[in-house]
Amino acid sequence: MKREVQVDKKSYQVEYEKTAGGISVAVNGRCYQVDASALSGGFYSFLVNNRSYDAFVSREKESFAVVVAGRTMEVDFYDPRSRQPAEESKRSAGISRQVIRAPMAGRIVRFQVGPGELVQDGQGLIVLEAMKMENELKSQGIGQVREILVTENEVVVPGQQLMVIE
Amino acid sequence: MKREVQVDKKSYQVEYEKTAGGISVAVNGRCYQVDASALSGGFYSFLVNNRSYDAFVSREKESFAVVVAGRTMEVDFYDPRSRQPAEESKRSAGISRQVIRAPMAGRIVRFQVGPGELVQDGQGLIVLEAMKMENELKSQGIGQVREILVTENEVVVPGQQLMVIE
Amino acid sequence: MFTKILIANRGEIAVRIMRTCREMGIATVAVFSEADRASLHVRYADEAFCIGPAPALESYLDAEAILAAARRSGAQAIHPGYGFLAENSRFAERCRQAGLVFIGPSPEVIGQMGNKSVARQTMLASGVPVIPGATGALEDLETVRRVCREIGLPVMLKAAAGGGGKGMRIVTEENDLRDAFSAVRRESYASFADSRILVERYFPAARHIEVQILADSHGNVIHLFERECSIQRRYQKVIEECPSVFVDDALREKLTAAAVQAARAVGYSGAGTVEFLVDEAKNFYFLEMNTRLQVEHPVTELVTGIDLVREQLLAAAGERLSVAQPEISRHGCAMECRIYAEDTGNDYLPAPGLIRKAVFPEGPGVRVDSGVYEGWEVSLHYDPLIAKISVWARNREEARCRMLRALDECLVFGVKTNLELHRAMLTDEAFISGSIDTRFLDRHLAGRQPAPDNLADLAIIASVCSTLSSSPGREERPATAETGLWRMASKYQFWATRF
Amino acid sequence: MFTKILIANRGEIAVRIMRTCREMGIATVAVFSEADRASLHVRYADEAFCIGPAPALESYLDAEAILAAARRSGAQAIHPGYGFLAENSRFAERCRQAGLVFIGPSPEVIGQMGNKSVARQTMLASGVPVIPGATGALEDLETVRRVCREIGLPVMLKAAAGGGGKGMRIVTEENDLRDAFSAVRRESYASFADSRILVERYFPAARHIEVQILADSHGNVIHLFERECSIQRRYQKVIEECPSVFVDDALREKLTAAAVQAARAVGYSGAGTVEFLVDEAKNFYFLEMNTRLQVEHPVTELVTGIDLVREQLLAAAGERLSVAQPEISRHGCAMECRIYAEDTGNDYLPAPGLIRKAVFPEGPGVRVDSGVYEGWEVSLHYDPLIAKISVWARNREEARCRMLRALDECLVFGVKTNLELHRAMLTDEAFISGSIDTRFLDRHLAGRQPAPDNLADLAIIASVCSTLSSSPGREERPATAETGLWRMASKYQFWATRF
Repeated sequence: MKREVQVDKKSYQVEYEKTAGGISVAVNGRCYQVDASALSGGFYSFLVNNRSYDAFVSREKESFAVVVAGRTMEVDFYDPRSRQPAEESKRSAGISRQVIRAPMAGRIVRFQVGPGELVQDGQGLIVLEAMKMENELKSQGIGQVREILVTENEVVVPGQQLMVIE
Repeated sequence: MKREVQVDKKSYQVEYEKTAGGISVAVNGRCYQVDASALSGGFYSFLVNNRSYDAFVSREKESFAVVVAGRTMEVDFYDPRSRQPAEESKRSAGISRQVIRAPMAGRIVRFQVGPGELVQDGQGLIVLEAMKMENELKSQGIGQVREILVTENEVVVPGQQLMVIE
Repeated sequence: MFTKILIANRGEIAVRIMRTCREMGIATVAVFSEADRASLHVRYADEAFCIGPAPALESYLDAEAILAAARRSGAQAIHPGYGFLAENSRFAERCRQAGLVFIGPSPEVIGQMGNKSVARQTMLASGVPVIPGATGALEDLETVRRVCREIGLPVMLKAAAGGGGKGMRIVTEENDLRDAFSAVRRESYASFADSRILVERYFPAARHIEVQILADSHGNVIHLFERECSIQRRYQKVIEECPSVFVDDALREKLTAAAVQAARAVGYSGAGTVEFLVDEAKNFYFLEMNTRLQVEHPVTELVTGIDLVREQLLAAAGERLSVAQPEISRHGCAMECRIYAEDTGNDYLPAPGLIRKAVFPEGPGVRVDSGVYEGWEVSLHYDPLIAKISVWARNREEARCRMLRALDECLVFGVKTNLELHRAMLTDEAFISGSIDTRFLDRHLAGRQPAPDNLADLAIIASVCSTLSSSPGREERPATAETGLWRMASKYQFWATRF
Repeated sequence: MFTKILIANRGEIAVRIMRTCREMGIATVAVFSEADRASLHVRYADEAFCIGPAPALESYLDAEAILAAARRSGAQAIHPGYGFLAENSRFAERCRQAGLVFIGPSPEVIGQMGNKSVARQTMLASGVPVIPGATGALEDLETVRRVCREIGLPVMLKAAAGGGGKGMRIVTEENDLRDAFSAVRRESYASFADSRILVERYFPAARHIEVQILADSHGNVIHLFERECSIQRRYQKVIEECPSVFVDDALREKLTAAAVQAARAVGYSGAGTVEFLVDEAKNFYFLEMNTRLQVEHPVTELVTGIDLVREQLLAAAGERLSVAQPEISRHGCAMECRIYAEDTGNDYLPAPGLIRKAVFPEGPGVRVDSGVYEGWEVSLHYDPLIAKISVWARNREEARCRMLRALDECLVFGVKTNLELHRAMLTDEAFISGSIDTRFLDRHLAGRQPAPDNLADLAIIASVCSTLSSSPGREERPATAETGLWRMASKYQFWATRF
């Protein structure tokens, strides 16, 4: 099976098949003969050329979160014929639209920019209070404030859209 | 809901219903108002009159294995209208038939009694080798060896019937 | 000794206190907010009482609700843990009025030490050096501005009633003073219902070193050596160790003597910590006294063998400490890493969420104090501390290597954690050589690097295996339901092999 | 120091050895049988090689397969752990021939000490008291019978090449001699491929006390005090502690001196244990010397702070021990409980099976060495040790209470364990007072009592809750899929409360 796979947004060409001894996997031409053992609770034990690795895998459809050697990585499988990962296509089209989302639940203390204002990369946008601390949400690029979707003192949930910058 | 329940083979009359604050349970007339919280992985947290208990429950149909306060108990629910637990009915009928089963996998080293032989309570019947140790399986009562279901040197699986005594 | 006590706290510290109680045969009463019904401290306790809704002000900071639970349960004493009401003199006073023992120093001492400006004056009076700054708590911007000009920038603004890193701001330029002043007042009020402010000289490259003390009501005051707590983020400690590589015997002698003197001066009782800033020239300045158990107390327990909670209980019950100063020796080296649910790549923002997998280390020299379990949700309402991993070894380098080994055995999935950051810190040259100060984290650690190809390859291999071994949408299968898509674990063919 | 070693063992001891290797920067190579592909030691290792099918004779006892794995991996040394090939002088010799370092004493010393009759003679020659019995290994029943008449019943028959409690029988009546003789020969041959037998006087009420020693190739021989291991079942230890309540300073002096003398006499190198029987009058008799790491070594590590595996590696690499006798002190008290998968109600028969749930203790003074994980199957092929729970405290009573607390935090489900028995032992009056001997388990503990009503009621409540909260046939649900049949954990209504 041939797939294009992204690990933490970086693309890899992957080919794999089941074999008598386990699984054969090639990543960007690097070949691995894997003796894989599925343990319980999402854990896997791999032997690759007798090197032992332990992995924890959490799967949601074609997306995987994998913990190996203490590092958590996001792995995205997709079929190049059927779809493009959304973010990638936008990036390649040069569109830079930022949606500022709440990283955690909390209360909006105040805005540091207003509608229409130009913002710099790293500039503070919103102060969010959570866990008794004030936290500044910053711009990840240059743009203009298009929309403010919440109000001061509003209580927000994690992931809620707060502001759009284009 | 009214049920007859057995805990480690001892019978209890149980009545329970869901209430606004949790569950109401009566066991042999002892009433408990339970604030129950189902955690993940089979764990439960109970508050009974503010006393806190942690339990682990493993369920198979109407049978439960429950660990509370470090003690594992077998709990059997049954509907008195539909069926009697098999063992109970036999016990009450006075029938004493023993089926000696392998407590673990291993190899039959030798028999200490032969077919037709009378055996005493606690008498050694079979020597089973497992984990490099010889283990003597003993009779749990008086009887006569009716049947020997395995042979010397045979490798047996846990739970396998080895001998019948009546 | 008490036969039943209430623990007015939650999470790992509540469980840790209950562990000692259980070992001493003391029944434990937990209190919990509605958000904490399923929390570990409720499960661990002998009894548990709900004291209100999730916000701390309406539960863990609600003195009357806690006292009512204590009365209902018949508890004789209240252990406040750290945070919440631990350094609230009014609560200690209310316990006394209600006929309950507050496990800590007297309300008067808490008031004296808990209020930073009074503490400053007390220290000055007993000859302990203090940080240059305003002599009292300030309430208006103009006075703050004047003080800043006197002592010179940079300065630290902090809540007079504060502690635990909350309500603190560094000001390096006068233009930023107004905003910082407002923020500290707001945070201070939200956390402590007190908006007064202290202004002190800020030492950018100082070390944070503290001394653990214990005192009873029979006049015994002893110290249990120092803890080095310089590694901080957002003014909260993340790694602590004992002994400090920076403290030589001469400095240790001075620091511990100053701490004991400070405790004696106020008639201290129970466990307490005297915090010092130590500059590069080994000058030290009193920072504050925490009149409670510290988060990082395991470090001291590991090097001295003293159970600090046991000593707190003895002192609170009017008994004598179980040890005297000459019996206490420092044995080896201990280190603690605090594992937080936080986003280290985004200014250490707390990262609440469901803990879907949690594996903690075992083996020689490792101690784990966790307050979570698999399937439990880290709430946004409280401190996002998941667990404290502590190690003991004969010397610092062995402890460091042991901690790395222990961190390697850790796995927390479902929330972002600072585990990777801890690994990076412990392998940093400056950390290895002991050249750490309070800005270590800012200075020494670059952002998260992209996964190297060999790790990415393993992640891909793992995903491929997951694809082949399970149907989409399911991530965890009970062990018994595994099917043999390829060679499966523990499903070897017993009968195919010769016995 | 080595850069890579192979661990010729499995389970908890293999993982424990790898932990120290990881802390020392030494790469680890696991070997595993086909039954152990998914075992923890394979997961923990840096590399792993399959060495054969499940039966130990064809894998963990197959010296050539292990040496082949060592060659393929490039390991420079082999750590044998305990059991299997740990006391096999031929294997140590084969390692030497293959140019690999065997982490243990020389083949000659193993041969001398591992063979009980030679060990007896060696001890006699150096003036260490030995148990009355035959002077050499016996092979025929008639000689055994004659010796029995000489020394008087009861006697102990044991495998000359044995260890670890395997191949041992007590004979109290001459009629039983023939059966016991045959059984010991069979077990001995199966375990050690050697059917020779030792006959010794059996002391029914003796204590089993052993001394840990360490030696290097530079002539340093030191002891690390004693361990009391009197609590045994089927001749296998279940609880060990240090110090022994029975050993006073005078006896300790004699025991440790005898152990060091024994080690010096044979030119010992590495870690070893000299086992003694001590009778009620404090007479002591050499029992055997184990030329390897013991299961119960954590007890010694906890009271001395010495990592025994690290010292083994130093000695094997030709370096000096990292400590000298005067630097070693005994600090507090340690205790270990071995958690076995066994049926305590049925003569401690091993109880293999799938571990469906495993929760181990945490917190102050607790060390866990486990070799299992949830979803792993305890195999019938090997020792059914699940985990070792060890505690440290300042004195025995605090250690005992801490151990009880730790056991309370333990949960193992899926296989029968001796957890309940451990609780019963630790609360037994004779244990509390320290009046223990090798027959403690037989004398003091009645069978399992039926569940008291209050516990039965809780079990019923739990079952009712399970009935109400889930559909039949499912026992574990992922935390995210919980539904609100009644008040659910961590699903409180955040938005309904004031922030």
